[in-house]
Amino acid sequence: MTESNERIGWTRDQMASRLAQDIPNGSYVNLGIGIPELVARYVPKGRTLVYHTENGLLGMGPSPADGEGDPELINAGKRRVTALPGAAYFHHADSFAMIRGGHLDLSVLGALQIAQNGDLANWSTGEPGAIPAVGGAMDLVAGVKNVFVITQHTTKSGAPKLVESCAFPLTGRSVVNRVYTDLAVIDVTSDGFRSVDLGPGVDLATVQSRTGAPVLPALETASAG
Amino acid sequence: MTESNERIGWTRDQMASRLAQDIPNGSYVNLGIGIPELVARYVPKGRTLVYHTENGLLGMGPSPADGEGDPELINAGKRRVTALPGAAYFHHADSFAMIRGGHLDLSVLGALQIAQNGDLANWSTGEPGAIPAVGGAMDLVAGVKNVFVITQHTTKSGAPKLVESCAFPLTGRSVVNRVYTDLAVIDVTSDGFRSVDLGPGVDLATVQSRTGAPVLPALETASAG
Amino acid sequence: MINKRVSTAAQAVADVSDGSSIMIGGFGEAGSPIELIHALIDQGAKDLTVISNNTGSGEVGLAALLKERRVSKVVCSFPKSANSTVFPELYREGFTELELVPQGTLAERIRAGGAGVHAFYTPTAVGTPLADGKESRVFEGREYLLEYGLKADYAFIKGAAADEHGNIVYNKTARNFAPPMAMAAKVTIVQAERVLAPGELDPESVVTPGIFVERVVEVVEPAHESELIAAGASYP
Amino acid sequence: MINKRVSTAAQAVADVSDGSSIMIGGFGEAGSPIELIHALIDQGAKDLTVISNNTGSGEVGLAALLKERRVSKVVCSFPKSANSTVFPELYREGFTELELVPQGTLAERIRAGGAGVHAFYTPTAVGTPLADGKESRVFEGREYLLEYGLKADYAFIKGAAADEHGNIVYNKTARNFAPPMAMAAKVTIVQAERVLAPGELDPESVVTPGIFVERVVEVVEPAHESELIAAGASYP
Repeated sequence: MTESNERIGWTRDQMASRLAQDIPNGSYVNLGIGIPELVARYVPKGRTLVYHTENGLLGMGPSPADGEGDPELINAGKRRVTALPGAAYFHHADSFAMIRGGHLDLSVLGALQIAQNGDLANWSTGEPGAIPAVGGAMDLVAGVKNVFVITQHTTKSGAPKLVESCAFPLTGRSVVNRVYTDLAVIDVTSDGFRSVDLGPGVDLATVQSRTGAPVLPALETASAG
Repeated sequence: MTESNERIGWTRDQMASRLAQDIPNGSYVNLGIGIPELVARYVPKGRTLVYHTENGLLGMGPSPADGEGDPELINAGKRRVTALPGAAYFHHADSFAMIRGGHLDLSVLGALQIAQNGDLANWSTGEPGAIPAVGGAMDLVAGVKNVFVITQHTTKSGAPKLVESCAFPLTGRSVVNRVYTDLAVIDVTSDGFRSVDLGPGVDLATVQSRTGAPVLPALETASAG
Repeated sequence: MINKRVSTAAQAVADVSDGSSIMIGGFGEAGSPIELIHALIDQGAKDLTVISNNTGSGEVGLAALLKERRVSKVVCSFPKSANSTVFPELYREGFTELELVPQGTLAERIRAGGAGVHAFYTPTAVGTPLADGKESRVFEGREYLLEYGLKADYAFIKGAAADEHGNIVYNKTARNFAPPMAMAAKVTIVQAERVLAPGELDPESVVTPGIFVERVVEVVEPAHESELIAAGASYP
Repeated sequence: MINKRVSTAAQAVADVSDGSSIMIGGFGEAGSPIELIHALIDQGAKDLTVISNNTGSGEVGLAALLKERRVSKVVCSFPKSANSTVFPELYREGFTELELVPQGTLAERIRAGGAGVHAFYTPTAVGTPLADGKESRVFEGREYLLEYGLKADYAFIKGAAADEHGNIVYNKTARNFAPPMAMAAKVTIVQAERVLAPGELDPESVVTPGIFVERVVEVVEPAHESELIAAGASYP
């Protein structure tokens, strides 16, 4: 059995759970399609988050049972959802006023690449002939107070997704605050990537070897008192 | 009895009535404070206008009886009004989107001066020490499709209000389409003022003598057929 | 008496001419005015510019209009769908041009067009390929793009209920682009499940005031894209 | 659990510091949050910038705050009232500065501030003294002024009902500036006649979504300016 076959780090659900620990009670949160959606399952007991979906709903609840729900009550991924008590519907100009105006506390997104200065590429591989489609990603990263990326640390072929500078077309410049991968939680700082937390069985050297830019070690946490 | 003591022209109510004849059925109309408000009384039978008040109501109805009504259902003049069936309330940004975006058919305003190129001065005499206050007048003249002014032809001291160029601070540049005075109805054209209609007992020479710029005679109306 | 009701979707769209620009409400299937779009397919206008968040699914509604080769340009934020190859094929062929606009910028440009705001500065898309060729400017140390208001000849939107004055309320997330689009079009056409007499809608709850609406047509049980597709439908 | 309710108007305004900017809703007396303003008078903050359409009537509410010499600047479209000499005197004396803004430009600047739109081009006020010193630009043959988004530290607004999430509905023309102001302030404080549990407001009819609101205080029978004035009241 070689090292590369050993299971280290977090599963997708564990990544989502790790991220969920970092969201303060009462936050207004927009979860992107895919892994980001898993985050809602792992919010610690006692915390209430309010979910925004950019197609026009605050107070979004979970998806209804199959075949239930209203085809006109959907999320940004076009799946049926529900509305919780305290919800409100609004139109797209108002919805993106919330986003652009900095009213949301957190946007959680997937990524193709994240650069050490916080640049994000998550909408296009730039391949010729591909149909370009951007949706609300550029608005979210430009407007929301905190942008967390949740993604596998490398591509399926093992190429780093955390890089010196993005090769793919940007979604936004210097917009990512923190990255949650299967291997680590990494802050984007003015000094570049800095480890915040490592997954089970993961050491900094492993993270560094799979990252395309320097990863600084975690700062020692000041102890209380 | 001298000529100047003879009553010629229209009363304020007749001016309002004359203006009301020119508003097509179904128009969305904003009536300013003062003489413009009288217009609503004289809309010909069979025509329905929808009144907009810029503080946030379409479908405004007449004032309620004294002591009736809601202190929070008021018009732009801060008087209590009513809402008719088919009314809608909205906020100020939406209300002025209607105005600025050209959705209203007609704005009827009072004036201090109107220049022959359509410049309007109606918000300030520019006196030193006066408290400047503009309200929505500049938005209305900049945005509404047609701007009608209703005003006495001259000031109380007999000075012309229709002039070559306004001495008072402007509300808007080249914005007035038509002026209804006690003496005449006058279009603002690319050639300057042009008479459209004369009040009872009024001839063009009288109008001209009380106007600070040339007034062209009415165009002959093309006869049908 | 104000009455903006027209009897049929066909009548409502009868005057659309070749080369018109049309804003079409909807985010995915929510709020898609399918019956108006199908009436437009029947009506025949071509060389259209469509402003809409998506490009439709399957071969009904907006995708069907595209498939009929009636749209020469789309202004859109997300012209992909898991279950439609209609737009991708027209795009690759070069038949239908694409102006890709971030979703929030699209909504704001439409609102600006309706609100008499000629242009505005937004932080969205700075530093991305969608900023190429756009004017930018730094205010207080941050860069913004200058984006222009968008208007159109028509808007096709879907309401839950409307009254004869054109006041509209919507169903849940079907609201999406409809209110700003109603503001930005010369002629706004609404299909509503119920058309009511004036006074039947609460004036506090009206979302789109009637001033923004020119025509209202009752479509009692509107089709849902997903159900049509599940049933294997295509139009015409 | 989200609960933005605070018990008293005094608590709601307790942290306002000297030099703060405050947007105050209301057009005339409709929508004027009198109880919040009176709580602010009691609280003592001074050197305030107030953004509001008017400057109040009589010697209650906003006029009373001005009379207490607590406002160094007003941003306003119509600072006159038939029955108040408070602002005119402070203005002539040079104590309170005035930034006069056309009403629609004021509303749009506030919305822009809340919507992350840094600046926009509007046709309003071109060629007038209120264009003096402003950047202008011609697009397609028409001139526009560049106007900037407005933000504030606080917004004080009045709702008919709110829920604990901060969702608000309004009473008739009391709505006026409140929704855009709620968007543009760091801390939006609402006085509402009823504060409800989440779910008691219809999500289709919410006018201001709770995300724009930080604090909600119940003021069951709010005073009306005209009634206070008719009764000869002044504050404090």
